[in-house]
Amino acid sequence: MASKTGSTPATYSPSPATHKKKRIPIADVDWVRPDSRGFYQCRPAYLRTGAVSPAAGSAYAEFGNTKVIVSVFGPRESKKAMMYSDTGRLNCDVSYTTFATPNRGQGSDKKELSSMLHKALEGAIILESFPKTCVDVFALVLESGGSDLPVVISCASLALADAGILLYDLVASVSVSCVGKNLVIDPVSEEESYNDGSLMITCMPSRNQVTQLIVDGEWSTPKIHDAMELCLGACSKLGEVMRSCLKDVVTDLKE
Amino acid sequence: MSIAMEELATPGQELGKASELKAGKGAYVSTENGTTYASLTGFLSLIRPPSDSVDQRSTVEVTGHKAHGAVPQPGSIVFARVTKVMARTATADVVCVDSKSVREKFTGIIRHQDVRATEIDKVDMHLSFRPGDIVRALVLSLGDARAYYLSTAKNELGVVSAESVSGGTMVPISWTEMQCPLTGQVEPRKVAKVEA
Amino acid sequence: MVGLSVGEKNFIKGGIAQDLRNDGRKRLTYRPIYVETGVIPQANGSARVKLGETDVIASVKAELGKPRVSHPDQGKVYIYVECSPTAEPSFERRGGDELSTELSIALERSLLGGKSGAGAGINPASLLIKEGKVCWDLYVDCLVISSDGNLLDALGAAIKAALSNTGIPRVQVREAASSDEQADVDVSDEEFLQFDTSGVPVIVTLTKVGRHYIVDATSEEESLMSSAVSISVNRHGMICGLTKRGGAGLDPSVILDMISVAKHVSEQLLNKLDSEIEAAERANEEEP
Amino acid sequence: MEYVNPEGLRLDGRRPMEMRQLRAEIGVVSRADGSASFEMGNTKVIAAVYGPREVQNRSQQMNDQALVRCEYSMANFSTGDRRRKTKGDRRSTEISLVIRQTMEACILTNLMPRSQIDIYVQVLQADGGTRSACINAATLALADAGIPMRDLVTSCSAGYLNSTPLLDLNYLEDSAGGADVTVGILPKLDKVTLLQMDAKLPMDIFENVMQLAVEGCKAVDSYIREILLENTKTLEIHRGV
Repeated sequence: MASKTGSTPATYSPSPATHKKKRIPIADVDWVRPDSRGFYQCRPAYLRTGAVSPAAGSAYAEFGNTKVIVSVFGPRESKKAMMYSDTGRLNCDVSYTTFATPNRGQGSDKKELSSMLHKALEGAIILESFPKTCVDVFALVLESGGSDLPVVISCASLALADAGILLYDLVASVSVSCVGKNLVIDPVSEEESYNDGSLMITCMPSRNQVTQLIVDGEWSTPKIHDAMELCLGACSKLGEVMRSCLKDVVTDLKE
Repeated sequence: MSIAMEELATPGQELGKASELKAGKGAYVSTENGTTYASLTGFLSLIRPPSDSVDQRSTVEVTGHKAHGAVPQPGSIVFARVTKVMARTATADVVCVDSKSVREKFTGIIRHQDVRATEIDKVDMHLSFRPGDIVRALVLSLGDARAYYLSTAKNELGVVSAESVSGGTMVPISWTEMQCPLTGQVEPRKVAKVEA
Repeated sequence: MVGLSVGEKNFIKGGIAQDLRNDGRKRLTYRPIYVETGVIPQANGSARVKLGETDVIASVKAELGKPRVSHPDQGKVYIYVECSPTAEPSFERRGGDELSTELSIALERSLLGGKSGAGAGINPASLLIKEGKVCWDLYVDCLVISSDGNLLDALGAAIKAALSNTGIPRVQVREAASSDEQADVDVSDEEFLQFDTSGVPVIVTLTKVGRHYIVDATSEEESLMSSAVSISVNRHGMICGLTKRGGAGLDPSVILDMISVAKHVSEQLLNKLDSEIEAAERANEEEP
Repeated sequence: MEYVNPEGLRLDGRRPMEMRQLRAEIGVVSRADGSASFEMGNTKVIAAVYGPREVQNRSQQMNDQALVRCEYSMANFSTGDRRRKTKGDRRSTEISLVIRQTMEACILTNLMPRSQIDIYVQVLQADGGTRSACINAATLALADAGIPMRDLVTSCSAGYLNSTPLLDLNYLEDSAGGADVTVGILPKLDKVTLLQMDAKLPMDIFENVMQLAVEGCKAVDSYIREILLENTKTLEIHRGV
């Protein structure tokens, strides 16, 4: 299990780039977010690859209280005897630890999360590069602190890159919640529970392509524009952080 | 011909225009905007084309610091351990692809007709392989949903290492037989001609 | 599953590029919609919607329940989809489960609004009987009988029609019961309340084939899709939910364009659907 | 409880020997090879037939006859009280088997070796007699699919309550706990292919009740044949013959 190895020099510390200070003046800034962040400010990200040694690739991500560990196995023979296919397969599984949420053993719908993770990642993997075989992605949410799915997706993409699976691009994911008139980026659980709408974008930052987009609640078109722009901006910055994390590991290995 | 560039690339990183740069291993060309991107994390290397080639574009490769485990491809030579011998097929677990060991188990099948190149009809699977033998084989195709199809129908392919009933590692005495150094017993096998 | 040869695929793609699809439709034209309401007598409301050869049934059943602790002022709405093997042999046994779950989730996202209830087709607060004690639980059960693409839009339309057809018994709370006990309620047998369904959004799925996108794709066209975006839009032109399917990435500007196209298409669809529902309801009233 | 009132009328106003309103429609699932819906009063089922086609599971392939499979499913909203039904529970497995065996007996399976015929029945509304309705719908769907059969199979149930034999029980009568006899016959060949009964009946009464059910089957048969003929005629018109 990965733990915060804060003492080792290899630790990646969140760069200032994670703190998006694009403060736009908002009309009613009469409330403060539970963790006293700015509305357009993401939680500091801590990312690290190689958290699980038996896996082909793995990553650990910590965004505030949301802590996620993802391991990637394969490409390997698919366990299930399925139909022959020319392309590789992706198999995703998301699970929660029993202590991930305040109420013991009560996670949200994992089947749903697994299928959403699958959809977010499959467009970014060059499946033709490993015909007939299968890549397994296992995500474990150690602690659920809001925006779980975006963190799982970003972390899984990092783990895939760590495993040396050919990717079209990294996948970064960010969500926004709409609370009253305001948009808040990277919401925590509390904000998610009373939002009027949420929007999650998963994109390939350098290809400028959206692989997954989920919206619920009521949105006007200009608001969707704003929210998407906000998310895309955050995604590209998160992508940079992920890149530097990957590069740091290689540089460290060399030294 | 390769010139190592001490530069790191990550998946999705732009490497250049496809009109100037060909994509080698660990890189790909996007058909939408004609840009070459990296698809792996690792060091970039630029391979200059031979001076007489028509295409004067350089090829860019990304060498992964930790490429994924070896996966059998059609045409690759593999080493496999025989697990089951039946009348028409032998099943083997691939342990090495070319010179790399695999990280995960891959199953291969040597069919009756792929054991040797001549007198295919007279092949007796039980006189060619025994469970536990290490064979060198060629990957014919991706096979069916379950296994890769392997072939030993070449002189240099076949059993490279086998244990006799008494537990000694046998030495080849002909291309069809191996002998146990402990008991002198001769056992039939499809033996590979291993280059010294 | 639809098995198409390369030639057939190119034919369909070519047709879409020229704005003339296999069945003679334009890219942004829906197949004829046929609505029948009150098809399931034992439910509080029900409807059957046919969209070309796609055929779905939605039924609404109301039961008394207890509000969630986190939202004591709201009733609950559940949407379940079932795919009958009559529609596709591969749905037999558990084969349809994956699709069923996917559709249920997409429908809940599109029709039930955000966590606070904003943008919900049925205002969850209107389902409340006594705060923190009793509320209506709406169970929306859908069944796919025949499938020829665009299930989500058809299901969304069927749910809208079924909700318009739904009558919820009037309920009186007996105040005599002490506050900590389960509230005592009188359920009327005669008086039924209708929902205001004008806020229920319609779902418009835009399927991207090649460089163009089409609405109301048949299963043949769906087999060619690179990605599809389902957008639910209500009367006020607000976006109430969005789900993307298919692995291929989309440019953000394309998505925004799709949203504006969907808004445009949804207006026509809403009008068409409303008049169909009204006609179906009228036919029901005349029958007995 | 009084299931037959002194005037000789049942709870839903029928006479003891009266069947519920029958309604059938052919070709309700256009993508299937054959399909039909069948209503008996408030009981409504849909059947779809796919096949004959290649056998999906090789090990089940038979070299001398076709493989007939059947799956029975009930919609969540089909019964009065809503409950989430799990697919493949005991009841539906049993009914699937009953339908499969009944239909297999009438299909000329030896004409289609190494192939598979799938029958899917979906209950939209259940108000007693689903078994019979499913078999009748399946017969129509098979006929629509053009699968060669010895004869049509038709089915009907009968019961015995308040010392009166009753034809075509609805849900209330079915759950009264009296005897319930479901019969399936090949009407032209005059053979019984399905006979099920729960509870107990004296021999002589059983014969009466069964005879009543057989009469019901025959009535269903004449209705089904009418529908089939009508359908064939419309097809003919469409063809322009």
